Amino acid sequence: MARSPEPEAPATPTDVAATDAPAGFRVHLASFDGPFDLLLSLISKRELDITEIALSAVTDEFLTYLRELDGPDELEEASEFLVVAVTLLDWKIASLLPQGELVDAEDVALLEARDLLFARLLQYRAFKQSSGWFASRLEAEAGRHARSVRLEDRFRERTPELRWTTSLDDFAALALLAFTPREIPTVGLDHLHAPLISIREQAAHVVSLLRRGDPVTFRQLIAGADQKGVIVARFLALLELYRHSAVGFEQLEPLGELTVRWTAENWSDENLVNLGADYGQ
Amino acid sequence: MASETRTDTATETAPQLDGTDVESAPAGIPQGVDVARALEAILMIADEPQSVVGLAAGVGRPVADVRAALAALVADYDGEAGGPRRGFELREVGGGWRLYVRNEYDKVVLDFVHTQSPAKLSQAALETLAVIAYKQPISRGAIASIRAVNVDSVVRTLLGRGLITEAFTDSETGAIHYATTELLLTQLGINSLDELPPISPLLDDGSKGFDDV
Amino acid sequence: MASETRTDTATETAPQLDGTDVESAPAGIPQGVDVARALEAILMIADEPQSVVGLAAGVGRPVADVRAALAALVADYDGEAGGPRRGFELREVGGGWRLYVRNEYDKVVLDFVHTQSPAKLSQAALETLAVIAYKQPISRGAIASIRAVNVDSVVRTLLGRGLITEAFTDSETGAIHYATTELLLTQLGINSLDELPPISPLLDDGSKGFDDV
Repeated sequence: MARSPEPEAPATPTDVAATDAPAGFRVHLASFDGPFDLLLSLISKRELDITEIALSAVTDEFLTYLRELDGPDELEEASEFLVVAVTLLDWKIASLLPQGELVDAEDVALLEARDLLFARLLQYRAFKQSSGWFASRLEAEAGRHARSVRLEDRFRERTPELRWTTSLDDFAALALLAFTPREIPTVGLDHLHAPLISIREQAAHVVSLLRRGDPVTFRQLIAGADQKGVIVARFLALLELYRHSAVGFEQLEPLGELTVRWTAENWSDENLVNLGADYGQ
Repeated sequence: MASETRTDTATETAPQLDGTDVESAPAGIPQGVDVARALEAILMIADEPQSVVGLAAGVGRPVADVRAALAALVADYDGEAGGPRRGFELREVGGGWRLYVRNEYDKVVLDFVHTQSPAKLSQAALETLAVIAYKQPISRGAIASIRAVNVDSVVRTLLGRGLITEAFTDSETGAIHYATTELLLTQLGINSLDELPPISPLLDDGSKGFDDV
Repeated sequence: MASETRTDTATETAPQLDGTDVESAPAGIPQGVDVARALEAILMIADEPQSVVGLAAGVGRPVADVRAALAALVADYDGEAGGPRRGFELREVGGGWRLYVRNEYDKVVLDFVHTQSPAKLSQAALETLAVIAYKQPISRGAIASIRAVNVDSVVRTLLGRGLITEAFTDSETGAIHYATTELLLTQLGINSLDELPPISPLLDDGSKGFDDV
């Protein structure tokens, strides 16, 4: 498989600057041996299949590497690794999902999701690489010297007289204004998850079906659900009801049909009120 | 890119004085005085990059004349006008013109300057700065979704350094959008955002999906 | 990119004549480099008049050479060396050499300075002044972190207006700390800083975090 010949080998032709410190984190895996950055670039060029990389092995190696580091470097590398690892993980999940023929919209959505993650990885890399350009330019320019000298007295003395119009109280008010901590307002992310599906509402639906007494299969419970979110919410609702000892499960074989039975002895609909609170609903 | 607008408007709003108006223009230099000489006098006392428009207003001459005179001064100081290659040079940086010690003499002048260079930016700050530079104006939420981490403190650092500024606040979401400043251009030694190196072409494909996020 | 070209040329003509000499004489300029060019680089950024001895130490050349080079520069800028009579001149003032605006361009420069410094302080300048008044002595970095913007040019304005002054320079960080002047007290109509209206509650809370900055 793609063994890295030289750690210093340029990662991709799109490298803006040589940001890869030769002393950085290296990965040693069966299918790959080289710097972490190169691993990313190979994956992004699709020369290395993400499914062949054991993320847990990479993580273990990284933790070992971190133990030998000290101070701010460690924090920086650790947070960077987290960013990349999360992306890789997302991407890997998408890669592992079945890829049959593109028959239904759901499969297409999954493939799109995978491309989106792929794009995110590339985007992250692109900005990381360009930050190297910023660093080198900032450093180069910091060594330059612009003329910045005190205005000659003959000019300073003839600048227009300052017209001072601020009263003592106004001055204090200005100080108060300046010292007031500037809250950087936070942006709620709730709107990103619209439309919201309430676990509580879905639980009510599930309860109403189960309380009739007959066992119901999970397939029946989600019949008619037209959104993935609804299915997820009903599944979570079941888990919540199980926590309240309101339902029991029966599954004869792994991945087989899941049958749900109503087992609550004294259930009141008031129990529904707090249901799903852990999920922010 | 955003900077283009700046340059263009600058040219348009330039004072268009013709010779007869010089009397009424208090800032004008007398006829017969070389624009280049007046410009180098002004540049001698300026402590920030001076825009062509500001300089044109200062000497009371059309922008085109000032632009030509500046180009002549650059060549002059570079030793292309018969004189020596000076120990200083005229550079267009951060949207304006300013006198600098010529690169190869930076070491010589080191003992004579007392400016402390600001602390280096962290890798996180550099990456955030890169995101803002290429995607401005951009909200913190959008930066965070690209960087996949919380960027609040980094944004505060960049604001305090004057490298970015609040461009506008979205009236609907209340999200502040950030843009880079002229100071950043100056500190990068470039004159407009167009001079940023092209970012990976792959990004263009990838970024489409993120604008809506 | 424009800047790259500059760097390249710089490297080419860089004084790399004698590698060993560069190492051994950190302050000196290498053999073969024109003393006058190195001197004009230094003079370009020097705020105070520079003594001949100081300049000689800076370029690592005998005082006599430096004196001759200075005389040549004076003539050069005066237009006696074939070039134009510059908008600036090199003058010996109070035992030192400094670049000044040439007298005949005083009016142009003065007009320019007038447009640059309006009679009234801007809101940003007033707020920065208020911060300094209540938290003095305070470094520029600390002001910037309170105001969350870069305050360099505003501080320069306040210095130029004589409303603040450099109180001391931190020996460890090299950061200049600023304090207000008697002029500010006069403008505010008070006799001492004690008469500033208290804004303590907020200040106490807010200030804690800033001391470490």
